[in-house]
Order: sequence, then C-alpha cells, then structure tokens
Amino acid sequence: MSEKASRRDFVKTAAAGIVGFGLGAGVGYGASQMMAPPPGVARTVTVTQTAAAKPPKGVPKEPIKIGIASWFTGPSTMVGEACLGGAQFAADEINKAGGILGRKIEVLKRDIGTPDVTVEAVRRYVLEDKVDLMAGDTGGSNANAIVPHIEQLKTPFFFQCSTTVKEVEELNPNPLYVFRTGEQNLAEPNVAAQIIAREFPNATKIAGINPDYVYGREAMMYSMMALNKLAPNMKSVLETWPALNATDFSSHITAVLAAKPDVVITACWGGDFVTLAKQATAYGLFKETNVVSILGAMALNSLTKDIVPPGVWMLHRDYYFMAPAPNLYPLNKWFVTEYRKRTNKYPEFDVMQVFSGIFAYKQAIERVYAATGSYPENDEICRAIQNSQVVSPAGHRVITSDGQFINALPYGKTMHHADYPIAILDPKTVGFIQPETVYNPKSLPPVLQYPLGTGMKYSDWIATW
Amino acid sequence: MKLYHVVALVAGLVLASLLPLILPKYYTFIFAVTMCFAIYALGYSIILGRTGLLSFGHALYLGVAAYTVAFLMRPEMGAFRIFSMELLLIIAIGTSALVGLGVGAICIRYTRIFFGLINLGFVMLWHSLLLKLYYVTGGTDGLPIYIPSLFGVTFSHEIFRTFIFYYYVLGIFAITTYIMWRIYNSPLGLALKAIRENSVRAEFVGIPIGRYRLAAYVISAIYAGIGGALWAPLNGHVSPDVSTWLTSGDVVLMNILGGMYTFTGPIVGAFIFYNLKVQIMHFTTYWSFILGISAIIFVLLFPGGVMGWVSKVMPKLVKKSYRQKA
Amino acid sequence: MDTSTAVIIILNGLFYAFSLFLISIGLNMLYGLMRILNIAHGGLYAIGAFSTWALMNAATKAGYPIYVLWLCIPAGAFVVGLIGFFLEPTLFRRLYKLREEYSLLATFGLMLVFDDVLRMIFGGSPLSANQLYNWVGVETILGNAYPMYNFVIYVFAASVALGLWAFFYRTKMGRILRGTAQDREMSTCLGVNASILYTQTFFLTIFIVGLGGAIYLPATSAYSGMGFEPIVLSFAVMIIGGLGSLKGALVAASIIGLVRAFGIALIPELELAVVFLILIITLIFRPRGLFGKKFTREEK
Amino acid sequence: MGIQSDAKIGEKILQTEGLKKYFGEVRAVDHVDLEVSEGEILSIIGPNGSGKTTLLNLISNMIEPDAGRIFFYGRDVTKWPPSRLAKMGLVRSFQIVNLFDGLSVLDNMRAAVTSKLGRTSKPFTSLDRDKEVTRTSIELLELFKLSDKAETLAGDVPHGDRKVLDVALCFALNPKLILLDEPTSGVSTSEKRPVMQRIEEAVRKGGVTAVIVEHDMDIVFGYSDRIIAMHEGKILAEGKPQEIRENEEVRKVVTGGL
Repeated sequence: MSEKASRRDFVKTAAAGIVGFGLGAGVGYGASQMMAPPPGVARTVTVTQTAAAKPPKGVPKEPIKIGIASWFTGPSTMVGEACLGGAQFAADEINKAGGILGRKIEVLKRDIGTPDVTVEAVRRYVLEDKVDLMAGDTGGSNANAIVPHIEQLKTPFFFQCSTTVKEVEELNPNPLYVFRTGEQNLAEPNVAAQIIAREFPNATKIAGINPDYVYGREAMMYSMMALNKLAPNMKSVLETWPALNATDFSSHITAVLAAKPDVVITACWGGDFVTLAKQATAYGLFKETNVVSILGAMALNSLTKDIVPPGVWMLHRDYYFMAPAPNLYPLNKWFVTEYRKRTNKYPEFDVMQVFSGIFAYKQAIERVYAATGSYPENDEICRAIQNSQVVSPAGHRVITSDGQFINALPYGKTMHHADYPIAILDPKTVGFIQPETVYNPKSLPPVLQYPLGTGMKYSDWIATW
Repeated sequence: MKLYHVVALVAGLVLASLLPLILPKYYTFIFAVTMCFAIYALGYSIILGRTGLLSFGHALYLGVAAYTVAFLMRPEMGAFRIFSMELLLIIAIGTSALVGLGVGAICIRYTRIFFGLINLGFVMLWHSLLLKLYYVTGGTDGLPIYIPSLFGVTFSHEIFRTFIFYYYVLGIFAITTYIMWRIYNSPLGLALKAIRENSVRAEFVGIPIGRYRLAAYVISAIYAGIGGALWAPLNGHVSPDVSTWLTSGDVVLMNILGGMYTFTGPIVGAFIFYNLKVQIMHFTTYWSFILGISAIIFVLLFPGGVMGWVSKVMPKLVKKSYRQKA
Repeated sequence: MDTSTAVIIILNGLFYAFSLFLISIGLNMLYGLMRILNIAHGGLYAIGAFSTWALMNAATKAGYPIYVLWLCIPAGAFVVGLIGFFLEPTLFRRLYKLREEYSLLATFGLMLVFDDVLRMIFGGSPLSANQLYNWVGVETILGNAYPMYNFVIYVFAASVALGLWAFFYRTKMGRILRGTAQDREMSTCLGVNASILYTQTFFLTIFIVGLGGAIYLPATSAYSGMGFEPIVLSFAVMIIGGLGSLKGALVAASIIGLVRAFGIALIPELELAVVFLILIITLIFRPRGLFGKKFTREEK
Repeated sequence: MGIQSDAKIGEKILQTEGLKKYFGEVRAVDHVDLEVSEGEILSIIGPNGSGKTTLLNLISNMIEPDAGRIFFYGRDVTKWPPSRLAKMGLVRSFQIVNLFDGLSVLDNMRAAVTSKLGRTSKPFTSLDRDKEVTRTSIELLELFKLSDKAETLAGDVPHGDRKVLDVALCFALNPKLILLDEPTSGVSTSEKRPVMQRIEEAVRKGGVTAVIVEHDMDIVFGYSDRIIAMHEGKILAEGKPQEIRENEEVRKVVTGGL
C-alpha cells in the first residue's frame, strides 16, 4: 500500500480504536483515562504534517537506533524474530510518517544467550552501538541479570514478558530506565489460578509440567499460592520439571497421568510447548485431564491443529490477535492484516508489545519536545513515558510510575476453525482478567490500586484475598 | 630469556598500557576480558600443549572461581561480604586449586578420550548442580557481581570496567605469563613435554608421570581460576553456562588457533578467538558457523596454529608431534 | 505407583534410551576403528530429522498417500548418507591420520557448522511432522493411553541392534571391526585394506544415526540445537558401556533411559545430574566401562 | 623366606622366583628362576616367541606377572612402578625404538639426566642455566657419538642413531642393572660392533650389570660373560659362551647349525 494511504489508515483505525477497544477489549479502568485523548495518535498526525517540512530545530540529525536483544539462535529463535518483526514494523510505520521529530528509526538486532552473554550484549549496545533504546524478550533469567546494568547504563529497555517477581520486588524496585510492555511474569500464574477456579470449580487435584528454571518454578509456585486462596480445596499432587529445551516429555506426561489430576498447569513455552503438546496428544493427556497453558501461546504460529486439540485453556499474556476483536477494534484489524502482509504470520504478543513500546517512546519524546522545545535526554524521556498512556493494537495502555504497561489479559479455550491453519481461541470462551486482580497493587496507578496498601509483596497481597 | 624476548615484552607492555588512552571505551573493556581468557588459555596450554592431555571440561574452573567471587559478594553473606579484589582473587585461586586437586586426582588416571570425557562429565555435573541449587547459585539466573575494590579503592562502574580494571588485569596477566614462561623453561617443563611425547618412555627414565600430570592439571586449574575471578567482575554477572562442555570447547579452540605447542600460541589464540567472536557477532548471528569452519580449517591446514605457522623453527616440531604415533 | 504406570515408565525410558543407543553405537564404532570421537554425529542426527521433515512436508503438500511418508524416513537417512559422501573424502579421511585432539576438534567444528546451516535453511522455529505419529494412533496399555508409534521405534532399534550383532559376530568385516576396536594393530595384522574398511564403517554409522534422527522426528520435533544434548549423553553411554562393545552401548543407554524415566516419576528434582554421576562413578570404579577391555600401559 | 636366604640373594643384583606370564594358551614365561650377579654381561638367546622379551618386560614391570616375584638387591620390587625402578638403577632399552620423537636429541638426554639428578620437579629454575645437566648430557652424547646431532629432533635422526640414543638414555640414568632388548637390531652391520663396544665400555667402566636379549650370535658370543638359552618360556640351558655353543639342545632349537 502507498505511504499516504497507510498513514491515513493507521490514523483512522487508531482513532476508531478508541471507540473500538471500549467495546471489544473492555480493559477496565477509570473514566478519567477514558476521557484522555489517545496521545499516540494525536502526535502521529502532527508529525505527519511536520514531516514533509524541514526537521524541527535542536533535533539531532542522526537516526534513532533501537537495539533488539533477544534470541536469534537456538530453540527460542522464534521469540527473537517476533520482537524484531514488531520493531521493524513500528520503525517502518514511523519512518513513513517522517520519523520521530524527523529522526528516522534504525533497528539493530543482537543475539543473546545466557545471562552473562546477555549482559555483554546490552553493554555493547550502549557503549559501542550507542543505541537510544533497547527492547526484547530476554526470558526471566536474563532480565534479572541485565536489569541492574540497564539502570547503570542509563538507556531505556522495553522488556516484553521477562520480568520475574524477583526482579520487580528485589533487584530493581524503583526502575527509571526499565519498562515492562508485557505484564510481569507474576501476573500469569495468577490468571491461570483465576481461570482454574472459575472454569473447574469441582477440581481438587492439580499437577504441573513446568520448565526447570526460575520462570517455570515461579509460575507453579504462584499459581498454587493464588489457588489456595481462590479454591482451597485444590491441592498440587505432582510437579514435574523437564529441562528447558527438552525433546522428550513422555516420562513427565506419564508421571502426571499416573497422578490422575483434574487440571494440569504448564508454563512450557516456545519449542518446548510444541513438543509437549504433540506428545501430550499422543499420551491422551488432553483427553484424560484439563490442560491450562500459561505461555504456550508464545509459539502461536507453530500451534497447528494436529498439535493443539480443541479444549485447551490458553493464556495469551496481554494480547491475542483476535482479542480485542478486530471487527470491533479496527486498529487491531489493521495491525494483524499489515503484519500478515509483512511476514505471513499472525502477530504474537511479543510483536505487539515491542510495537506499542516504541510508540510510547516516540510519543514521550514528542511531548517533551513540544513542552520544552529542546530534544530530551534519556532520563527525561523515561520520566515522560512513566505515568503516560499509549494506544496499542491491544487497546489503551496505562504506563505506571515504575514502567509497567497495564493490560487486561486475554485467555480462552482452543478450537479448530477452517479459516485458520492454527488452533485459535473460541470467541465464545475468550475473556479478560482485569489488571486490578492481577498486578501487585504497588505497580498500579492509584485509580487501579486494590487494595490501597502500597509497597506490599505480591505473596502478601495474595494472602489478603 | 633472550634479548629480543625482553624487548618484545617491554614493547608489548608499553603498548598495552597505552591502549585505553587511544581506544574507545568499549574496546578497553573487550581487551580486559580478552586478557582474562588469555590467562585461562595459557594455563590450559600446560595440560594440552605440554602434557598432551585434552580436557573437555576446563570451564569448570572458570565457573568455580567466578561463582566463588559471586558468592562472597552476595548480600546474604552479611558481615562476611568481601569486596577486595585481591582477597577475592586469593580465595578463588584457593578454591579452584582445591577442586583441581580433587578432580585432577581422579582424571589423571586416564588419558586420551577418557581424560577428555571424564572432565566433560565433571563440568556437566557441576553445571547441573548450578542449575539445581537455586537458592545458593541462583539457578539459571546466575548471580550478580558487584564492583570490587582494587587495593581498597572503589571506583564507579564505568571507570572500573572501561579504564582502571584494565590495568589491574594487565598487571596480573603480565605476572602469570612470566610465571608460566619460567615453568615452560624449567626441568618440570621438559619432563611434561617428555610425558606428552612418550609417557611410557618417560616413566622408564624415572619420571613419575602420574604426579606430574596432576601438577600440570592443578596449575591449569589455578590459571583458569585466575581468569574466571578477573572475568566475573568485568562482566558483572555469572550464570551456569560459563561452565558447560561447549564453553570448555572454546579454550581448546583458543589453543589450537594460536598454536598449542608454542608459548605465545594460546595467548594469541585467545586474542584472535575472542575479538573475532565480538566482531563477527556484530554483523551475523551465525557465529558458530564461522567458528566451526575456522576450527576445521586450522586443524587441517595449520595444525601448528597461527604461531606455529608463523615461527620458523616450530612448524617442524609441531608437525612431528601432532601426527598420531604409529 | 501401580504396575501399569511402571510399565509405561519403562517403555518411556526405552524410548529415550534407543535414541541414545542409535547415536552412541555409531560413535563407538567410529572411535573403536579410527580413534575419531565424532561430535558431529549429533549434527547428523539433527540433519536426519530436518531432511525427513522437509520431505514429509513436501509429500503432504503434494498430497501423497501415507506410505510415501514412511518412505521419507529412509530417504531422510539417505540425505545424511549423501552428506557423508561429500564429507568422508574431503574431511574425515584426513582426520584418520591426526591425533585425537585434532580430529575431536574438527568434528566439534563440524557440529557447530551443521547446527548453524540447519538454522540458515529451516529457521529457528521448531518443526514437527506428526502425520505418521497420528496415523499409527494411540492404544490403551493396561488402562493408559500410549502412542503406538513408539513401538515402531522399539522394533526399529531392536532390529538395528540385532542386525549389528549379526554383522559383528557373523561377518568377516564385523569381526575385524570388533578386533580393531579392541586392538588397533589387529587390522593391519589381518592385512585388511584399512581405508576401505574406514569408509564402509563411516557410512554404516552415519546411516544409522541418520535413520535415528529420521525415525524420531514424527514423535518429537526438529529445531536448531537439537543435536547437542543427545551427543553429550551418548558420550556418557559410550564410556559407561565400554568402547567397542555393542552390548555395552545397549545396556548403558537403557540404564540412562530408565534411571531418567523413573527419576522423573519418583524424584522429579534430579534429572540430568544423575546421568553424569553415573558416568563419573563408572569411570572411577570401572575405567574401561561395563563391557570394555582393560587398558595397556600405552593407553595409560 | 628366611633371613639366610635373604642374605644369600644380597650377593646377587637380580633374582626372579617362579616368574610366570601366560597369554591365553601361550606360555610366554613359565616359572623362570633367574639370577644375575653384579658386573656381568648376561645374554638371553632363544628363537622368536621363546619369551625373551616378555621376561625383560616382566623384570622392568612393563607388564605384570601372573605369578612369581622379582628381587633387586634383595628387595622385592615386583610391584614397583618403572619410574621407581629407574631411580633405583634398574633401567631398560626397547627393541622397537622408544624415544621422545618431538624433542631434540639433547632434550631427550636432558630429560633423562634431570630425572637422574632428581631435578625434574623444579618448576621455576631455568633448565638452560643448569650447567651440570647440560654438561652431563653433552658428555653422554659424545660418549655415544651423537653430539653432532644434538639439536635435531630425535624423530628425524637415522634409525641407527635412534637405537643408540635409546641405549644412551639408559646410561644417562647411570644404572646398576641395564636390560637391553636387541640393542643392535636395525643397526647396520658396520654399526653393530661400535654400538656393542660402547655398551661394553660403559659396562666395564661404570661397573654396570647388563642383561642383553640378542639375535645376532656373533654379538652374543663376542661380548657375553654368561648366556641363557630360552625355549617356550623355560630356561633351556645356561653357562659360559663356550658351553652354550657346544650344547646340543641349544644348537638344535636356537643357534641352528652354528
């Protein structure tokens, strides 16, 4: 499509989105935010006008560099590709519209691996490549490792879904440069618990198949912690820990089946979930019991019908390409269509998160520039992002004072549909868990805080249910 | 030591100490890291190049030292937290030497593939322990490493990483290199070479091969320990994957690349390996492809490694000793 | 746990064990004959899986019937053999002469190359082709659902083991191989043409490992880096079982597989660690492995 | 065994008791009782496979005996590692040359000499600065006429010299008892005698005892004080060269029509 057209579309759809998301996504928060104009869009328009004219003064000529730090090798490569896809998508859209205050965006990618490798990658981005911001889904371990260094290096980093409870509560309680465009990892187990409590009131025996590292262990721990509150009758009967990137889950599945649980929680993701699901089908896990997948959705485009049967409950973090419903929320429709044009894939939540993160960054710069007339430093930009809002294909986002993007979390039960090569969520089952029941209240803006006590540990908070 | 050695050494040191003033910050950091690996590789060469034992698990000692440092810095240590680099270094050397002694005592009963694989076994065991003991080692997270004090002075993380620590590492690098030089030119050095060339005959001329192999093993463990202890604060974080059989492969490659039968070889190898890695990873994610290709090429075409190929006398010697003895 | 579960767990243990067996037996033969520890074997295993995936994918797209998919498995192994056909003269033949460190390093490099090339071609996402897996279907064994495809693998691995046994103990070449694995000089004593023997063995081993990768694909999935874990565990199998011992490889693989399977069921905490513990303990108390022969002074 | 017998062994430098080694069915060494007295040159002869080399291998603990014991200066050394035997003065050369091929001839010698002087464990002293070692090594090389090849790699020198070096290494350890396994095999006929002369010279001068396994009968009868003929792992005959030469059995199985 031509530049003009796309720009107009984007603006139109985005504007329409404000109406759309209310109905479609139904992210619940205060009317005050509802009234607020969608800043992302407003700025896009203004830039559109200035773009043609000479670049505004006081703005550096050189392009803005975005460093994507994620996996581009190994079994999790799909994750890195999703992040890169989202960044490239955002960059192209912004560049078409004249860039950020006339500065074009340039996307770099660097492979990460283990925590120490990742730390090095990040440091190199800042010290050598002189990037302006970084983004990427790094996994919990890496996130925990690099967060302190990001604060030291004074360069914004937009995490997707990699931030563990440990990071939020211990390593970096008052972040300035760290942003979490996805929800904290602690949110998902909570959502899983709420789904189980709601959908399987009669269940008593819970089992787990979770990757053997900090994320997997936290996922199971907090799921049970929340369940003990929501449905005290449910007990964990067996927890198995396959290694990350395992190829053979048959033993774990058999062990779980032997325990005859009512519900199985699994936080296996990426390639692991694909292999697990396939073997689970063969061993009749999906027939014998109910499966709730916390993060399987990460491999969205690999979840073909022969791998994922109907009737599996799946969380989609904070974005699912069919929720907010495209027909009700044109911005999402536009987003999915465009992304499929680019990559022939359905956008995973990583794509959307990087995308909206970059728009939040753009909008912050433009706001500060409009106010002060001078191009902002990193710390100014980050402060401007905190406590701001952005319109994303997943709906309107509130960004808290500690850099958390506040989302409603979509979930649903899988079904097979002729129009889709992959297993999709049955629209009738799709629901949203509202932020105020998901996040540590400390990270919520006052209007969402519940209970009103702040500085409360997540576990303590669950204990108050 | 001959005159040109001294000249080369002095020139090298002067040049090295000027580097941070001319190089961009990032490369000062990179070179500091490189020197840590150079120490590690140099230490490894005494077991591979000198004694003729191929270990596929020396990253174990890198990891042991790095985790020792990380552990001593943990807040949980309370009053016992240590931030003095000197003290950390000494303790790290101690631990890696101890582990080296214990593991070595078992390993040196084997040679050839068995030696390589039992080392591999140990490093993987250590690796899986690091993963499992979440509350001690931080599991896959690994542990953060804070900025240590150098001779009682603490610096900001930027000065530390991109300037001052470079000189600290350089100093230790110079010392360790000199010590290794002495070892190589000592009777022990000759005895080890004899063992490499023909362990049977070595035993029949009265060299107790077992004890000397162990000695060489422990020395290499200590050097790996020093490398690891210095690398840890530079990198600022340590995670279990410092010690896997794959990372153990790196040091073997450094030695082969540089030339494992020459003294300077391992050092040169470390420099080539690490900087090549840094540069290549800059523009492609297919680093291991290039690494693999170069490994094959070197094995087939320059088995003497860069230095073996460069130097005039060595190639003959090298050619002699890498061929399998019929 | 009840017996029915135990049965399933044992079956699972074997399922895992046979993959290790198929890899390690090749390693074992190559090392026994030419003193090359072929780390690239893991890569060949991966290639077997990926090429089979490509073929099956194409076949399904073209709408071929199911038996064509079955043919894809040997075809995938054939691709591996083809690669070997180029590698043997260009690379491996040169390695025979080198010292172990060097050949080891070359194959290590080759492993890295394989892994990256596969990633270049097939990308990072895991690829699965489970048409056959589903076609064979699921039956209930003692009340538990169990994928019948696993039995295809059991039968296959068993027949490979039998075939190799016949080969080792009933054919001249086999006897020579066994002999040389025990004593390198023997081959020359018997006046066999070493280079031909090497080439034949090389192809035999990589074909087996290729088949291994191919036949496991429908049950698992192919992804970049898949070769590394099995190869390390195969080292363990090779050492625990003892060099040049078919029986050893089979037994050791089964031990690791079963210990792992029961470990997961009973003490989920320990998994990988136990394998290397077994390896080290074996090496300490029985350096030559369960069925290996004693070292001579030269080997010490 | 009692005290007196111990004392009796003392006069002998080496004694074996019922030394036995079977390889499957093959009786390589079959209960051999051997006595070597100080200062003599003892040759062991016999057809191939009669167990000569195996006997040497057993004495030097290259291989472990199935049964029997070995006494060196009256001390039971059956289980001693070769390195310890070498320190004690029991050394051997090899039938198939066995050198440090990758090292220069000089370094081969220096390795032996440092080991003799018990300095191999010194990690920091400079080897080149150690005058004594270098001097001794050069002297030995001169004694065995190898000094001109000092700098070349042992693997590169001609086979004759390699053989000599192999023997020379033994003398570097200034041994009490030296086991020579076919010291002249593969040495050109013109070289054989010089080699043996050097050995004899060294033996006579240094008061060394030598046990030699040799095929070349001229050499054997030329240089030995005493000869032992072996057959199928057993000692067939023993005595002065003259007696052995006239011994019918020996003539039949070993020396052939000589």
